[in-house]
Amino acid sequence: MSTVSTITEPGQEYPAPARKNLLLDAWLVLFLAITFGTALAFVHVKLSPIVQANIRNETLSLVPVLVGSPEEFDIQELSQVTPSGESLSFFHVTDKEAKGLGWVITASSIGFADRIQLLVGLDESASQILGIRVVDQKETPGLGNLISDPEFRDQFEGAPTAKPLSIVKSAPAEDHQIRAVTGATISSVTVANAVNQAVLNLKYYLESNPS
Amino acid sequence: MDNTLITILLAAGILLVIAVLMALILGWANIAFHVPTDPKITAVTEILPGANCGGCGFVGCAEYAEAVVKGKAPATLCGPGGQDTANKIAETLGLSLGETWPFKAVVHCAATREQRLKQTPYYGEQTCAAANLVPGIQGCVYGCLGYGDCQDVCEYGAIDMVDGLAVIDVDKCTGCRACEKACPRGIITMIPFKTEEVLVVTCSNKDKGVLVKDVCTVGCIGCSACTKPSDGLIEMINDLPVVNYDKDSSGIDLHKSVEKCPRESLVFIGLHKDKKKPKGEPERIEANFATTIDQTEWRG
Amino acid sequence: MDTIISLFLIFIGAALINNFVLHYFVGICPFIGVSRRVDMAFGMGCAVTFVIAIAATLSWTLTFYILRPDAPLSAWLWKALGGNPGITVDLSILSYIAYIFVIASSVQFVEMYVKKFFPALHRSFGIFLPLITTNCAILFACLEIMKNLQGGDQLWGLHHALALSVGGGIGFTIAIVIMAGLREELELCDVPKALKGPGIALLVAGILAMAFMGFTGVDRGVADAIRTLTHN
Amino acid sequence: MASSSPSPAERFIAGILPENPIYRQMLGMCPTLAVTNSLKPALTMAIATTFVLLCANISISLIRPLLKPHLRILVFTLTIAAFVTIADRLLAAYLYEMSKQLGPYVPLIIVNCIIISRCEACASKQPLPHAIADAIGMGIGFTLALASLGFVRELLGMGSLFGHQVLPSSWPNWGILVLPPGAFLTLGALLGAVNAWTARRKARQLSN
Repeated sequence: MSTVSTITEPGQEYPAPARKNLLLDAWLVLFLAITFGTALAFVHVKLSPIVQANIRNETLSLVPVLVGSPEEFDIQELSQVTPSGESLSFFHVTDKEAKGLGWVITASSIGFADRIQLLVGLDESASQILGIRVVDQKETPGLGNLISDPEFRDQFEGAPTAKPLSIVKSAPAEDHQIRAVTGATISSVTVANAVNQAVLNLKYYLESNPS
Repeated sequence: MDNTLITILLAAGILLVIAVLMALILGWANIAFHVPTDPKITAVTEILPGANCGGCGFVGCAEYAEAVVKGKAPATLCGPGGQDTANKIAETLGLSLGETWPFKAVVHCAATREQRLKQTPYYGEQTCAAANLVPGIQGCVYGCLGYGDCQDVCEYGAIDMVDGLAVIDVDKCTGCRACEKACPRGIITMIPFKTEEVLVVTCSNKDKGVLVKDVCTVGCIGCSACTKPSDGLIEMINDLPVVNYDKDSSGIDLHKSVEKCPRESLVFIGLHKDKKKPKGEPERIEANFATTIDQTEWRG
Repeated sequence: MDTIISLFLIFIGAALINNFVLHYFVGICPFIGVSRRVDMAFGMGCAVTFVIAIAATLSWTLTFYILRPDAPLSAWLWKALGGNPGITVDLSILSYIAYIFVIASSVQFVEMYVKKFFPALHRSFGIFLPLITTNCAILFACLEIMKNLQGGDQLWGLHHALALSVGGGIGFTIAIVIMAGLREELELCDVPKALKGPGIALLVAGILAMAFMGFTGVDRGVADAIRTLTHN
Repeated sequence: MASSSPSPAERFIAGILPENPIYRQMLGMCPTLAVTNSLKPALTMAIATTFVLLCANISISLIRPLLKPHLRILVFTLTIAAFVTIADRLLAAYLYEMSKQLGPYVPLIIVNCIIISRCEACASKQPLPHAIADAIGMGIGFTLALASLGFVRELLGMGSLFGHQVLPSSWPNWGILVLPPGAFLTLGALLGAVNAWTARRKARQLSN
């Protein structure tokens, strides 16, 4: 390579940049920082209540559905620390006379692709599952994501909790058996395990708070 | 105090603190870590958008700026900046760079299909890139294959295939280098057209004369007869004459070298601005030789 | 042990299974733009990995102490200014601006530092640094870290943030180097004129993404194996 | 780009097809690939981007006399980041489902090269009407590109449009198109189609 370039000669000295007042130089950036900070704080104050309500409603709107859609109900939000140290939040649904209608618990487990999040509805004594809903999942479209379909999820309705649920690949013979989604055994097993864990968590809560 | 007011104060305050911190650190670093750089590169970098999108094929605006200043890239590659940026760069560098020469492509082979010997019939894919992989397709392993890969990539219609040989019309050639990259045998290079006519070696065969005569009727036999009248402008490297385009050729009559050549391996290629003018004494373009921008290893 | 397994899962997840480029589509611009030569692609990958780790560290610190809901520093300031103690302070609305500030300045700082003290290193991969400011992969890593500091069961520690960012950077490097290798070969192919350049690159990337889908589930398998081994 | 100084109308037209940000300039590829597996998120994303582009172009055009060359990119990103945050919160407040689905890709608008390159190439040099026309033109071009991708991927991948089944149920859904690789494949194929179409049109113009 014969480079005959007279533009950058190695020995040539270029002056260092002059020492300027940096903050004065960047006044526009600083001014914008203040302006945007103020503007965003306004947006936050105005919109964050709506956003918070959206997040809560997402779960709360599903809660009554999972305990058999009663016409009148109250929802109590409770929390409990499990033996494994997790802090759980769950919902106790009661009618107007404070008579218990059932429980709704959040459950989650790592599925095939990412974490699967569920809501599990149980009856008052935690002896029967009333229904489940998949809140969030990123399983493979066309296979794993069928766990959200009514076909799979309706199998859980009415299942007893005396024995842990198990997944089978053919038509289920017993109450506690759930038929897997074809081609998505791992996703199905994850859902069943998460439900089982939720049942255990609720039972533990009921034992430690006998009232 | 009111909660809203405090939120605003906190938000604005924290952003301000971050901004001030960053400005101070960067300002200090700018002076403490100062490395002397060519002000021209800095100037061009400042003209460029600084989006560092990579669209020009260089990694970031600064590298592109360096390439432009060093003459390794045209000033027109910046997509986001568009024509305005290109004009500004040209303006900035035009003032400081002085004159440059147009670089044009030349083919270092002069053998038409009939003049290349020992050919075998080839029915494969009709591209040079494919044909080049077939051993024994023709006797000369250095010369033009004639399937026109260079013609295909030329967007300016400057290349014609004449009797199985690529011929470049220097008037149409813009020096974009597409053909240089396309040729699998690397026999197209860019040379600076400092004069109206430029001496070009039209053979790339590095073998000894006996072997060359076996495979080609016009190729260079490495007799070095051309070097003597050239006053050191032509040197023999690997049995091929190499023209040093960096040297000032004024005062050297290169036509004598062409006359001495027993084959047809040295020719003048000219910018045919005035086609009626008889070939002979080429007119010189006056230019400042000190600012030559040299880009590749010239093979002459 | 559990911490190590969870770090491992985050790392493998970011590097292979949910590869930043081929699954989340972040950093596509350099992936298509700077993938013509393997050496350049590798330099770019190294630079991204380096910057992503720095940006992750800074943004984790910023988020954990100031920007997340109920962050210690902002909660203290809130109290000091006499705010209502019943309200959770949440400055996460500032996070996008703050991250972009941090990324832009740290990239510039690192570039100046490397240029001054490691000129050889700067020549080989420093030139890629300014290109990174607008690389979505960095901001994406910051956003993932922020997502895991918003509350919930377990807040991410700095080690989790680093596992994610270094994994993501390595995943980016793997993807862009493979892509560059493929494109070097593509140069010799007779591509239909309309698909030349980015068109064929995107199709190749599609096939590459399909191949990377094969990694799904690898993390679980390996984690299970580690668990079984350590139990025995 | 037209030579001297195009009028607002010319800038508007240029953004839609001749200088389409996706098919011509290959800018802003992340959202193009990531959120186009169906039409609805694709259009939401396009509208959010257009909103940010418009706001950023207006602000930059207004403060353009104050810009300093070495700090201008920082000012651009700062402005864009602020508007993106606002767009993000608006989505979360009024279109919560969409905001959840788009996830991190809304904040990633900040580093979308389209916006920064429009701020640089147009807004920082042109008066307000030009900047607005440019932003809307580019926004429509971006929307068209995203919509075309979303259309192909949702129609062939799920047999539906906007979530409504349109193809007969016997259509074997091309699941791969909804998955990440499908994004690359579809964009590559569409890009080839657009190039082929332009080449043919150019050839016809030349022959006339």
